[in-house]
Amino acid sequence: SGAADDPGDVLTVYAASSLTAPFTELGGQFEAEHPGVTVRFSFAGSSDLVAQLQEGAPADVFASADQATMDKLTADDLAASAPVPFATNTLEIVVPADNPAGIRSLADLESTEVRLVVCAPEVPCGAAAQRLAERAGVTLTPVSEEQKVTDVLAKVSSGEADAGLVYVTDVRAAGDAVRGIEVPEAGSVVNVYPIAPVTTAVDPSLAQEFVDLVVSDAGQRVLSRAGFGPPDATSGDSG
Amino acid sequence: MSLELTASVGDRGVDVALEVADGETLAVLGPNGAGKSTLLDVVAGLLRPDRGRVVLDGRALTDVGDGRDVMVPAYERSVGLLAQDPLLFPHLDVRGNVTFGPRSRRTPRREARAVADRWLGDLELTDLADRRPAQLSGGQRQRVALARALAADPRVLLLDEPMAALDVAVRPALRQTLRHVLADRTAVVVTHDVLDALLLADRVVVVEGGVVVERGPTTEVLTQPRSGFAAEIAGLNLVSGAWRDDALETEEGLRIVGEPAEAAPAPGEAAVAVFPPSAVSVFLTAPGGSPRNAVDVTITSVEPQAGHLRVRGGGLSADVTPRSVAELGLAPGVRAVFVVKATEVTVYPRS
Amino acid sequence: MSLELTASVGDRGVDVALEVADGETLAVLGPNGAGKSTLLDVVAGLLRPDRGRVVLDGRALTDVGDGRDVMVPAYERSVGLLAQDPLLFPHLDVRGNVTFGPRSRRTPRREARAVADRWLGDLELTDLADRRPAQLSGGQRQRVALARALAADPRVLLLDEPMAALDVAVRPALRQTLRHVLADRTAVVVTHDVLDALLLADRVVVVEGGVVVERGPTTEVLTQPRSGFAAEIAGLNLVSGAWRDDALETEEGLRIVGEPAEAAPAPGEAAVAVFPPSAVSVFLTAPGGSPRNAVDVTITSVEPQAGHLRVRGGGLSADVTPRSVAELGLAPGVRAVFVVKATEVTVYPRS
Amino acid sequence: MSDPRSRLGVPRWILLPALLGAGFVLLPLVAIVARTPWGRFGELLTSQASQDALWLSLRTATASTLLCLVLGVPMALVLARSSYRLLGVVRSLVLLPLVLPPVVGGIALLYTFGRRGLLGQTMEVLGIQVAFSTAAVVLAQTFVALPFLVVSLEGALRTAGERYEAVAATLGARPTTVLRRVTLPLVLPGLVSGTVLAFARALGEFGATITFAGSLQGRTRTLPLEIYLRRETDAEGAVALSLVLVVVAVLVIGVAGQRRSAL
Amino acid sequence: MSDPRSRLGVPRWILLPALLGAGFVLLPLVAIVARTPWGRFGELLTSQASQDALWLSLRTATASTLLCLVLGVPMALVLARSSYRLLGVVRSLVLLPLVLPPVVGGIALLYTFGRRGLLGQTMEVLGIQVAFSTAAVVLAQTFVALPFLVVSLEGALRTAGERYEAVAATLGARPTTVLRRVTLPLVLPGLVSGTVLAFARALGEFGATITFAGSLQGRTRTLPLEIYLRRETDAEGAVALSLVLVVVAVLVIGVAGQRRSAL
Ligand SMILES: Nc1ncnc2c1ncn2[C@@H]1O[C@H](COP(=O)(O)OP(=O)(O)OP(=O)(O)O)[C@@H](O)[C@H]1O
Ligand SMILES: Nc1ncnc2c1ncn2[C@@H]1O[C@H](COP(=O)(O)OP(=O)(O)OP(=O)(O)O)[C@@H](O)[C@H]1O
Ligand SMILES: [Mg+2]
Ligand SMILES: [Mg+2]
Repeated sequence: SGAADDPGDVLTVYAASSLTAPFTELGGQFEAEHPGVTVRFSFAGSSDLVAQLQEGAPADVFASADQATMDKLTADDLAASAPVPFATNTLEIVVPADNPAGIRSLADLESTEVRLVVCAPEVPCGAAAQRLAERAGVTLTPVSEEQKVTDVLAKVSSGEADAGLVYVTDVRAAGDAVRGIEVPEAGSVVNVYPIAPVTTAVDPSLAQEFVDLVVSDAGQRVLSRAGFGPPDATSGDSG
Repeated sequence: MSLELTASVGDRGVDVALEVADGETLAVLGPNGAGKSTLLDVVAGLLRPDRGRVVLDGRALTDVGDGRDVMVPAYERSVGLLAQDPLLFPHLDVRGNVTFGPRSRRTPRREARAVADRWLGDLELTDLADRRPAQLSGGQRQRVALARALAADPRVLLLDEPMAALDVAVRPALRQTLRHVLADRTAVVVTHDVLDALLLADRVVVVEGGVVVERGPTTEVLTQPRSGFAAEIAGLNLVSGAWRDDALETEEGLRIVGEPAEAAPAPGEAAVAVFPPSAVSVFLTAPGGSPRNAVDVTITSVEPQAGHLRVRGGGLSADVTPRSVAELGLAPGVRAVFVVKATEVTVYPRS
Repeated sequence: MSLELTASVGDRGVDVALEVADGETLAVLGPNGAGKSTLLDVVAGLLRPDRGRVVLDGRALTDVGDGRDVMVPAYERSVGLLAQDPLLFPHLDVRGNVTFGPRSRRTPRREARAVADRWLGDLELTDLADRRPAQLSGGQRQRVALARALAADPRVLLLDEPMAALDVAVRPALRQTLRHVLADRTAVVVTHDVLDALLLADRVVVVEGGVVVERGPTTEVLTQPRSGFAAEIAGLNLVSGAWRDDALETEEGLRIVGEPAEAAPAPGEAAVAVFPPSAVSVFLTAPGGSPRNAVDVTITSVEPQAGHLRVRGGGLSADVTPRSVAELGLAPGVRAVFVVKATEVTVYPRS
Repeated sequence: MSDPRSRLGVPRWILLPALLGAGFVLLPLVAIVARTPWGRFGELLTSQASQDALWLSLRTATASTLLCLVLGVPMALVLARSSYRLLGVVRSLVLLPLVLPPVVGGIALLYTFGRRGLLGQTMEVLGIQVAFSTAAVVLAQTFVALPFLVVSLEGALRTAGERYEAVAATLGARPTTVLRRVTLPLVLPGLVSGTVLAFARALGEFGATITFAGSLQGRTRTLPLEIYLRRETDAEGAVALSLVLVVVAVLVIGVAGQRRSAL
Repeated sequence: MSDPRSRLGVPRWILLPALLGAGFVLLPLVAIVARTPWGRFGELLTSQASQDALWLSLRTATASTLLCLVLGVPMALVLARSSYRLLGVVRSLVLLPLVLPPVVGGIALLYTFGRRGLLGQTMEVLGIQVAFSTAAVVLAQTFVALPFLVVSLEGALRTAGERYEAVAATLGARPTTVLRRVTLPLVLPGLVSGTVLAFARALGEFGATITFAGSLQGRTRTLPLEIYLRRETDAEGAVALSLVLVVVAVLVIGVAGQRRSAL
């Protein structure tokens, strides 16, 4: 690969899959602002992406869904400059559109009658859910600890589970099949998304320009429409 | 078990009809590709004819064509088939192959094994009982297939060239075994060998080009063949009588000296003496000398055959050269002596 | 191509040695399970003996045991094998099967097809050329297998019971074809039929229980068999000479009248007259009558055989009953006349 | 004495691609082994989570292999031995789970056996609840593994042909006896292959399981699920754990291979 | 005229499990079809992303199926026709990718062909970079699909036996000719089965691809990856898209089935 692609014209962005919608839109904007440049995305789980970068994947920019994964990149000296937080995400209760179990608050999730699914503590959304439960002083007994937010959503939207804990952005993306229920305590558990250009970038300045776009007001507007919070909404212990 | 068959199989050019009476053995003769195996497949239920019926003791096993559609499955027919290709089960040893039939009919294991061992003994296969089919010679394989078919003890037995791969030394013994097996069983035996037909079958049909061209009692077909194929392989002299004092004695008191084919018949037992017309010499007066059989006859016909003339008289035939016929002045009405050496005559018991 | 074989295969109880001279045809006779097919498998390179050598024209094709380890692969031997089981390629039609050999030897497609079509014609298979093996009768299948083996045109030809499944009507024609094919080719033919041995082979070996029990020129083995098996199937009278004026004339001027087996030999062509001892009548003086052959002999021996006595004289044998011997006073030294009907004598050309 | 039948062997050039293929498959395995933190292997293996997952995997893969045999052998027989026109279509449809991404397969199972699925309501009335249970794992594994058994067994059945079955019928053997004593023994190599494939596929199954059955330690979290989860926090550990799966597979396939070559 | 050979058929009771099995496989498909938003199907199908993915999937799955044939047929032959003791072990090892969770398979490939991999350095020197290219997709698919071809073909080869090969040799056919004109035609049903399995497995491959090749539109993002990605934002659309995969598979398997029953 390489030469034949005329690499000067291609910007490759590795981004967490929860960023699919807003980043695709931003990519379009970026192409519009940089005629002749094509933005290509590789969306996957953050840890998949970092593993690929470590094995030499040809990326220009990396956007992670959590700080810990980004740390692996910096630890390998693959980040061209210090990662910048560009968005935050908070948890919400998600229920099927008809809310058969009549869930209204976190406390309702404690009932063993309620089939609750959450992310496993090993993955960022699961860790967040655990902290949220601790903060709110509720004990969760999920019937399943999923690996990905999408798996939680699938169970809820199919009506298989009565409730789940996922990010606001995921509820937003899932559409009409599910309903989100805001959790007052969520503000204390915030997930931060960092972004950084990669050292192997073919055109470091172009990579930096994309990072700039994401943190710019225009970028923030797109992210906010997808449900992401601003990067400075950091509070509590998420750092 | 009486068996009735009519079948036409279009793409094989076969269109036959035949019946076998209860307990009777029918021999089917015919050239390669005549439709002999096809016929057996129809009876066994392995082949659905385009049109045809197979009726066993009044029950229709196959009845298809013209809207009828009866096809009793092969395993419910109790019709055993020894096919031309032995097709021994490769994953079972010889004993396993022979036990297969009895076991399939829910015979208890021990009993099935006893049955199998008896047949293995009868066919001299006991030493091979633990071999796999791949470890057998061609002739051994055929004998195992025969044992397998017999051990299943079907009500009707179909044998397709049961002795094709066997060496001439074991044939007489095997023929003997088959005679016992077929004695009172309804059976159809396909064969290329007149001797098999003669010894095993009550009646013969000759199939050529997919149709039955000749049928009748064995002795009749073999002595007076009308179809081309039968004529080619048969045309024997057969004299029936009883075995008395080391010779065959006919009802008319004629004595024919010959060699018993296998065990000599018991005194008084019905037997048949067989010798080819070519073995018969014709004299005008009894010649003396070594030949032991001399029959006075009046010649009834002299017919040309391939390469020689067939002279008939007294129910017997003699093949002689045209020159002899001329020299001796043989013609219908002439009195002559038919002379046959005892060593040319084979005597078979007729059960 | 001269062929030399010694092989011992332990688990089949086979331990044989034989050789075939250049252009010679060797017949192998023997009972079922004797080791005949095993022997061919060793020559063809399909079976590795425990110890043994196969030498073709001085080149060792197989040489194993005692540390030697030569095993030229089957496809490099140019040794063709017609096995007992036809094993036609089920995915090819008849023509495809027959073309297989020539195509494998890189014969151009058109030429290979011509070769195949010639063999199909010779074996009367042309009508079946487009059939799949599953659509053939047993005899047809065997003929196709033979055509396939012949079309490959190997330097050495091994035939394992080439006529076992064939009907009696096609055998003479096929034997004729094989005679041409084998005429000047090194070949080994396994057979259960003495006639095949007589007509096709120059020499015979008899195998019993895995070892060669008898070997020699065909006529010798068939006229004076020493082994049990050969005696059982052979013991024929053979008279060699030339075909003149519709009879066989020996060097001593003896004339034997008989019926040519297939096409009559050309005038002056070498031929052999064959008739069984049972067909020979013994008289003290010539009897007249229809029999055309009367040979004056001095009796040299009288030996008991199963059920009768064999009287020898003038190089011929006659089987007669003990009573005849007694009545005629037959004993060594006695002058007698051996009489044989012309229709009992078959004359074969000897190439 | 060893089999004296000389091996015809295969064309010699064929060893080149065969070795290339073997290398292609084996090198990555070597690479994994080389990077495995052997020091931590014991600890990994004995952790409660791993043991739960391994045990669950073995149980469910065995159960679903059995289920595959019960359902798949009949399916292969019908496909190979019947001659209705419609079968061609059925064949194609039955094989679809082969290409369906496992996650979509899981969704399809949810749509069918889930609470709001096609059969879900009926099943709920009957008091059967599949979702989030070990039974759901077995169903998911069976769904993805079944076509493997069916396809490879059908191929073997067609190769073996029907001649011996006809002989057995003339010996009086009823179809069930023929099946048990002739057909299946004759295609044993193909049956073993198919079973190995199905077991392997079930053992490695991930997507359909997590989608349909969820992931709860000791109940629905099989070894592949455990491996994926561990990967989030401990990539090396996950790879090491997957070696356990490999060892289990070696044992199973090795034993099956022994049985097969013993024939 | 239709084949007059009467069908022996299968025991009748076998239809019950066969139908159960068919139902078990077909119902979920029906459930998916029932829930597909058909109104959006056209739009989904014609979107640039879907078309890129479909086209890439077809190309890579075809390429890897060919690669599987080139490497797998020789491997199956060697395994089925040689009799060295060591082969048992090799057989087990070669089949390991069957059970390796695909993501781990992807990691193994990275460890081998990646920059820091076993061969990576050598290849980098040679200027070849496999990972994250379309070639990587093909490698990943081949890695997971190869054992399917090998196992099912080996089963068929063992069932078919070697008798016809011996006959061909006595007719003067060299091993290569025997292979081409006898062995392969005889095991054609098994070869077709194996190829269908391999193609299907390659077409549905996800885990190893995303790990080893990444997910770049038009380059490494195959249809399963596209489906997976779409699921993040549009679950229904993802399911609908997977039906496209199913249709492709029906076509491929249907055509293969035709060929096979034509034999
Ligand atoms: N499956 C088939 N499809 C079409 N034709 C066939 C099929 N099997 C046999 N035939 C043909 O039908 C005819 C009768 O075959 P059949 O096997 O009954 O002959 P046969 O009398 O048994 O001959 P043989 O003595 O050679 O065994 C032959 O011409 C043969 O070519
Ligand atoms: N693969 C084998 N393994 C062990 N023994 C075998 C094997 N094949 C044949 N035999 C045995 O070896 C002996 C010789 O077999 P072979 O096939 O050579 O006999 P044959 O002379 O050809 O007999 P036939 O006339 O019956 O064909 C037989 O006793 C047979 O049982
Ligand atoms: Mg026949
Ligand atoms: Mg033999």
